[in-house]
Amino acid sequence: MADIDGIGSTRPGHYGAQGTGVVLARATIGAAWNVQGDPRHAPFVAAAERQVGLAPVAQPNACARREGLLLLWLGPRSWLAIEGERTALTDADVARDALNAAGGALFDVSSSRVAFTLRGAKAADVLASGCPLDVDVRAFAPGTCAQSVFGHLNALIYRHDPATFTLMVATSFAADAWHALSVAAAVDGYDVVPAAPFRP
Amino acid sequence: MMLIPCPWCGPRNQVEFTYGGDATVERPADDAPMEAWFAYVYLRDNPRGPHDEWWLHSAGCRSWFAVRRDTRTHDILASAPVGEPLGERAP
Amino acid sequence: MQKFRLATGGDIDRGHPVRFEFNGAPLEGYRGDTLASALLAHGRHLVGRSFKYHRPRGIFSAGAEEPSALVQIARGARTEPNARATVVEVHDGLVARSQNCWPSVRFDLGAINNVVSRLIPAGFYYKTFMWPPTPAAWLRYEHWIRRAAGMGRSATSADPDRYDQRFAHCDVLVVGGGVAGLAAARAAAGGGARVIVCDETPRWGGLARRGASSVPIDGAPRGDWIDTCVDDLAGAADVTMLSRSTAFGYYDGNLVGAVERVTHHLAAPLPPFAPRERLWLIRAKAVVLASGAHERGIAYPDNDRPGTMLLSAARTYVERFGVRPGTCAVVFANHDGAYDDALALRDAGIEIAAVVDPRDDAAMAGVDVRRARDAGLPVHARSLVLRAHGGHRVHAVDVAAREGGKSQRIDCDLVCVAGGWSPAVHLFSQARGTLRYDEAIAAFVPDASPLPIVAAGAANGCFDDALLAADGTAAGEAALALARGASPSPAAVARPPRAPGAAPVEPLWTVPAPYGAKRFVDLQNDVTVDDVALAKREGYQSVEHLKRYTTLGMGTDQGKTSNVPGLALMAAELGTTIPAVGTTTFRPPYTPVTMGAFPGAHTGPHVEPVRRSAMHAWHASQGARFVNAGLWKRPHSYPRTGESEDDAARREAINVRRNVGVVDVSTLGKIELQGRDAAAFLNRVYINRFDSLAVGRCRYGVMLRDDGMVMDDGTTSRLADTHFLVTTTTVNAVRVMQHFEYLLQVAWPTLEVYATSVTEQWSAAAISGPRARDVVAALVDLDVSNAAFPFLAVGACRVRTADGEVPGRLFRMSYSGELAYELHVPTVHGLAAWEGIIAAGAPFGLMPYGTEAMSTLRIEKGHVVVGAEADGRTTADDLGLGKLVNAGKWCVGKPLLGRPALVADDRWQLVGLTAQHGAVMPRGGKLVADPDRAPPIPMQGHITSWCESPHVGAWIGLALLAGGRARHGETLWAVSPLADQRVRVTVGPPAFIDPEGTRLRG
Amino acid sequence: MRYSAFSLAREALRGHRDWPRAWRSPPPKKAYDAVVIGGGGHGLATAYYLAKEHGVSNVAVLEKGWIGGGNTGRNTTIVRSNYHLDANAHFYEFSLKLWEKLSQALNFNVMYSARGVLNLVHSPADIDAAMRRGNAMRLNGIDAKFMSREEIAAWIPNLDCSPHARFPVLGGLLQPRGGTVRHDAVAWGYARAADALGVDIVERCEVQGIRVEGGAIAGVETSQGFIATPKLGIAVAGHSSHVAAMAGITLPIESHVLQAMVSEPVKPILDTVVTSGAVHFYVSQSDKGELVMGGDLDFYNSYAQRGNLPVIEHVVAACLALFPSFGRLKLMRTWGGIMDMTMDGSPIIAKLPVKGLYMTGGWCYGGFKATPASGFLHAHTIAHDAPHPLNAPFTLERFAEGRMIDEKGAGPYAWAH
Ligand SMILES: Cc1cc2nc3c(=O)[nH]c(=O)nc-3n(C[C@H](O)[C@H](O)[C@H](O)COP(=O)(O)OP(=O)(O)OC[C@H]3O[C@@H](n4cnc5c(N)ncnc54)[C@H](O)[C@@H]3O)c2cc1C
Ligand SMILES: NC(=O)c1ccc[n+]([C@@H]2O[C@H](COP(=O)([O-])OP(=O)(O)OC[C@H]3O[C@@H](n4cnc5c(N)ncnc54)[C@H](O)[C@@H]3O)[C@@H](O)[C@H]2O)c1
Ligand SMILES: Cc1cc2nc3c(=O)[nH]c(=O)nc-3n(C[C@H](O)[C@H](O)[C@H](O)COP(=O)(O)O)c2cc1C
Ligand SMILES: [Zn+2]
Repeated sequence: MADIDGIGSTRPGHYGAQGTGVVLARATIGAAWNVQGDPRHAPFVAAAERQVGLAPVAQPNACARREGLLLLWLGPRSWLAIEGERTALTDADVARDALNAAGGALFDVSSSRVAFTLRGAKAADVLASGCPLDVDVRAFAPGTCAQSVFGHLNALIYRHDPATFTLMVATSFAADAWHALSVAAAVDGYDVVPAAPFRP
Repeated sequence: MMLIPCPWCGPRNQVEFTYGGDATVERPADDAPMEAWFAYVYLRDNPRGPHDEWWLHSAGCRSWFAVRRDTRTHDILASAPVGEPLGERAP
Repeated sequence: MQKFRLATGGDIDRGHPVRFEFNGAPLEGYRGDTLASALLAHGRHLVGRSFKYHRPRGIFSAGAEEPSALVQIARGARTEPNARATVVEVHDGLVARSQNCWPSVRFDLGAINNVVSRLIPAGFYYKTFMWPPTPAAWLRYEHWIRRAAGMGRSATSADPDRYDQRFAHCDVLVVGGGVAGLAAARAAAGGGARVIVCDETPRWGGLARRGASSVPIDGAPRGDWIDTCVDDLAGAADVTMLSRSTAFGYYDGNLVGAVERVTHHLAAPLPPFAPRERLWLIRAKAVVLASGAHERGIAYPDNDRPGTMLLSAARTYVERFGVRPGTCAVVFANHDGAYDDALALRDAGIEIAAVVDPRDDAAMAGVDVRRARDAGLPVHARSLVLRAHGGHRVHAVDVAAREGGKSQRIDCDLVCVAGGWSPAVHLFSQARGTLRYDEAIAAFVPDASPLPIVAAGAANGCFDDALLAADGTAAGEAALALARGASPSPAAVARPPRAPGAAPVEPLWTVPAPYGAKRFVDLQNDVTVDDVALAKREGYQSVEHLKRYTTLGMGTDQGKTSNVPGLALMAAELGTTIPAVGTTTFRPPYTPVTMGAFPGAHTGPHVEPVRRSAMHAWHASQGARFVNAGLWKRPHSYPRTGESEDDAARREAINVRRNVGVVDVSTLGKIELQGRDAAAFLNRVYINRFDSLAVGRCRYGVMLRDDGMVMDDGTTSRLADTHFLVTTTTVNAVRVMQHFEYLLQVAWPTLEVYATSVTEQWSAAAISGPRARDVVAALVDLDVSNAAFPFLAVGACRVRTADGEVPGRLFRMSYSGELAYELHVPTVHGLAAWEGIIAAGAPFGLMPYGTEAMSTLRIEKGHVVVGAEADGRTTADDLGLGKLVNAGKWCVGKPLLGRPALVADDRWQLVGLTAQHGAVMPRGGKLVADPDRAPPIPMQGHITSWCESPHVGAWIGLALLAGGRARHGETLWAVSPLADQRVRVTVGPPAFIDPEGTRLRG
Repeated sequence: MRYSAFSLAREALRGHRDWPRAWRSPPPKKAYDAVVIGGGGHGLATAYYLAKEHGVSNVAVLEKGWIGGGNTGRNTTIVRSNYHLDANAHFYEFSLKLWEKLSQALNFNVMYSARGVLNLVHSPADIDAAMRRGNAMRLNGIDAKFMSREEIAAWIPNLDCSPHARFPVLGGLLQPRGGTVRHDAVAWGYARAADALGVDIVERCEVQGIRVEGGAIAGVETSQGFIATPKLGIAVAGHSSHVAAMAGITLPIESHVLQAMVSEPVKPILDTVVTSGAVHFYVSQSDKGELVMGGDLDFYNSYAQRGNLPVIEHVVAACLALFPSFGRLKLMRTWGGIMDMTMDGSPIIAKLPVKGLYMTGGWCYGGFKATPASGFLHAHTIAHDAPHPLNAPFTLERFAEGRMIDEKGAGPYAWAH
């Protein structure tokens, strides 16, 4: 399959068909911590809340949010705290020690993922080009997250509102993910806008 | 494209999962005799019908969990987190 | 001149002529035409040649079931073989050609096969071509057989078009947009369901879309009902309508694959970013199968002459496309339903020369039969068509009474056959639905499925126009209930509703014929009634043997019009019933699907994703040659202008031993562990101990599979009391992580250990060489003197980069055998840190090196690699690492290590090899005692890794050799018959440099 | 009636009315000297060689469905002997030698097409492994040739040999004598030849139980009643575990589904068998013109004879990555077969721990090419109650002893082989 001229470029501008089905942008991540522990273990929950500023939610795929900071459910004993600008999440080693002491764990994974935001009427369609999740709002509510795949890549998806998603993939796949998003978006046309810090 | 019910994330497309094999073989104690380890590592009932097996939600919550699946039809009869019994009905 | 185009009628747009080309001739059709209808408008029936006998073939159907009219579409890279003329929509610039014929479709040399056809009945090739008795002889026969077979031609350059994919979800998926499907969709949508309805054609309404049938729906004329229904659905928020979309397969979990043809019908220039096709993966809670039915033929001699078509198809051409497929027709039909169609042809100005019906007058009781008789159609009851006349076009048929007697020749240029209908049950059957043979329509109909699928309309065996919409509605409601959780039960599947007194079809599959007359059952694969009889005679009687022996139903149409007649003929041969013979298996795809549609965008360079390290762009800018390592691209070497890759690698390796080099090791798997029991866990996973590892230190470790073989190796560092960093090999990173998770969650859930992969978090560079310390000292804020930061030390540090100071982790470990450090920084800073290393190293002669130099260095040092030395069949002891297996503790894999063959003396063990007399070590060489023996020559071992060692000044290698540890000093042959190389090699210990490790400790 | 061009011509004149049944369809007798379970290639070949080589012709082959309806009738027809490990190499080379003469031996054209099997290599490590294997083959007396990228590009013009490919073709290991054999013909040819030697082939006869008396085989319970026999051979491929369990034996085997697929037929476009380990793909073109393709397992235990879309997507993606010009061909049919995957990826052709009970099974992806040798050696083992040197390594006990024959080094994970 031949690549289409220009599609896949990260430079701001309009690409693909006429019209703008979706606006694509890279979202920069300031800090991201993987918090792990048993949510039924009160000292862990307390320590996590103290260190991260948000209490881990036990509900699968739920998120907790605070100004600029998002805590996403990753698994029954695992969460991801993420912020676009490094403000709340400061000293990972101190937080780690505190959590280890409380029977939990904390890993600095600030560089592990790259994030892309998809905004617009066709955002759900672009996602559906590679993601088997039901992205209907009735099945995937704003303010929640899900892990799945996008094409061949494992993906973590956060839905901001009905027409806005952030897709996160492993850093080393950044170029591939961007390419896949661009190709899917080209059918209905898309704009690329400059990278901006992630905001939940 | 099986729809595999992760006990945590709910029913998800099979592409999100990694297969882990027979869940009925019990891991022997460290000091169990070599024969027990041999059976655990090599021998399989390999049933034609309901089969209890491990799956990892590798593109999801990274939980291992048990699934009871009919190997003749691929119908999934039940799933359960590690340590919990597999019920008779789909979750 | 479209001589056969009717002045009015049909769903074509006479205001929009389109120009296309067929066999080089420019022709005109109208928007809305298929290639078949446009050809028929010009009176062209001869379209192609058959598979085996190269007989002239025409247009048999008007839809997806077409067996005969296969053409080659377009030219060059966009050429597509085996397109069905009956579904190809004409557009300006369409180019089509007859296929499987040479030099032309009118005069085809391959038709010689027809002349010798008696010599080549079904399965003839199993009986001959065995002489002379050599494999080469068959290859020569095969060469010609292959050329005669095949059909169209593949393109020979890359498909330039793009394909998309889309996942979709709904409560009810309706397959088929005929009356039944539309009614079902409306019922389901009306109940609040999310509905997707797809139809493979461009128009909604299915067969009912044709003409103005007298039977109204819900009191409205059919066309109006369809239009209203389509408008309602299109306007509904939760309904998606996919036209030109074929549901091709039903998969587990109620996932239906469908393929949408997005641009096939469009003339160039195509919309610039539109995909050619889109693959829909539709997860439905319930499915309504309203896919209609396929009419079937009757096998009489020469029933394949162009001008022979299904009766319903002839009507479709008249009413849907405004084309008369002939001027004078003979209709050969065995059921009442045909008479309405015959009348419709007559109304379009086609003379009906005869309606030939095998039934007794008494059985022909339907109103339409009476209407036909009243209208003066010459109906021949109890009669058969005994054969057709004509070559490139039928011009007459012989008709005779059923009981025999003299036949009558009736001139005609069109023969319309109506042998009954077979419901399109394919997806129902794929959904594990059982089929039931319905005598009344002489066809298999859906019975029951354990899955939530409901058949409706003709697919359900409901052939009565008056009942279709109701059947569809009932199916839509049943599907909605299934989607809401009702469990599938046989009762949920509506029985084919049938008006009381509807006359049954009288099955008629063939007519008597003399030997040699060809009565085709499968038009595409040239399977005849005699072939079925031959299969029976020779014992290929199971329906599956019949299929495979004769190739019945194995063509591109998958036997849609021929399977039931074929198995009925076998039943007759065996004197048994049709259900006793049964059907063959309905497999996806329902109709052939463009291969390009399956991977969508994931092909070519994107067939698998690529992982790139943070330094990738830098490597590329420095002219690195990349190699695949798992999904990663790693620099193999950095050739300078005029330098070969091998030369570059040698230079890089030498520079490490002399000065200092840096290699990107970001791709190594990295797993962090925390928790109270992390050390205990590592003790159980690795053969060696980790509880004794001090904070700030690292240690090499080996882990085994449960069967005792080496699984992976790497280093583990203790970053804090309860915090470890484990590295794995690049290729095994994912596997090791899963292994850890399995052990932690399933095997030892009581251990308090948390693991996360940090492969992506940390970019890593290994700096090695005698001057490594100078470089590192210039970079980090640690005291890196030997005393302060000895071998195997680990420490957090700050790294000076152009971005400013960034956090890092420094490790003193060595793969090359030199003084070496590994520096890890967060991946956001990976590139900056790398550039910092390059800059800091410049005064010390630092060069980047790639995997090839890295390999040379580690071979010289005798370090094993998982995948080469540890090949999945080796134990730690085989690799000389047996001493690491800690006697005092248990670990994964240990219990089975004691098996007799794993402790035998003659196991292949790791050794070092040096080629004698400056010879080149053979790649993949085998170790033998005597290369001059006649094969089989016993092999004592093989070379696992090898290189030209700048340090040793000879070609060296690592090898696995039977009992090798006891054979140091021996001379053996290393041979590569593939490369015609044989070399004398000396066996020795695996380490060629600094076996005491003074360099790396220095 | 012997098959030949002459008999074909003679029958053409007679309206092909005199061809006899290729094999009879007798009701089963009450007892046989030996019974073989499974009317696939292996079972039929076992019976044929029992009669032909060992004079044991009072034999029945019991098939629950129709002969050749198992994996014999649903495989991608590749035959080769390009193995690395000695036991495999000797065994499969023996098989290939039998293939070379099989049409004549059976008087049934099985269409052994020695068109070559080419394993592509895509990385330096691939080259090393291919060279090691090829050298082992040559030393074992098996034909093998390493082809450069340029040679391959010239030979297979549709293959993308550009250095920029995602998996660039760096070369390939060719076994010229490898190729394809017409799958159905193998079952039918063996059946006809065995039948001619007196073997009873009983279709629609499912073995439902194995009667063991005093530690020895007494016979089998079938859907057509009890059949007595002192010697019982199991050749049921994907159903090995199920049948062995009837005699109380648990095997180191799991059943998995492997899919295969064909494109629509086209004129000759690919003249050899091309495989790629890195992209998990293999393809050849049948004499009828379809591209016959396959890839990986579906990776979960299954007896369903059908798989799922992801594997099909993957196989087709791999095909198009290697052959970009095939993109507009259409996929015509897909299906699946049940693979008996052993824990080391190699077969078991051996005596089982019940007197008079034998098996040939554990074929994984690759048992079609083994058919003649498997039948030959299984028959030998049954007739002599002891293995032939060629199948002596393929025991059931090898796992307990640590003598795995793990060609891929993938370890005791059935689906990994
Ligand atoms: C998709 C696919 C592709 C493959 N490609 C290749 C390839 O390219 N090259 C290659 O060498 N190999 C290939 N194989 C493997 C190969 O097909 C098989 O290993 C081989 O055909 C096995 O032959 P068999 O006679 O042992 O088994 P089968 O042909 O499966 O015969 C076993 C028979 O036993 C019968 N049976 C089972 N249980 C009972 C019972 N209780 N009673 C009576 N009968 C019973 C079954 O009905 C069946 O007919 C492939 C397999 C598949 C599925
Ligand atoms: N006269 C007779 O005896 C007789 C017999 C059978 C049918 N019929 C006629 O057939 C019609 C039956 O109506 P219906 O609604 O059941 O069927 P239909 O044939 O009108 O509609 C079925 C639709 O499904 C589509 N389709 C089929 N398979 C598909 C797939 N896999 N994916 C996507 N689309 C697919 C077809 O393109 C078609 O448009 C009536 O008009 C009836 O008169 C008549
Ligand atoms: C080598 C090979 C070639 C095949 N070619 C065709 C073919 O040309 N047409 C076809 O319909 N099926 C073809 N098949 C598939 C069979 O129709 C059938 O799907 C397969 O034997 C499995 O049987 P089942 O689908 O009845 O379960 C082929 C199968 C094999 C093994
Ligand atoms: Zn989950």
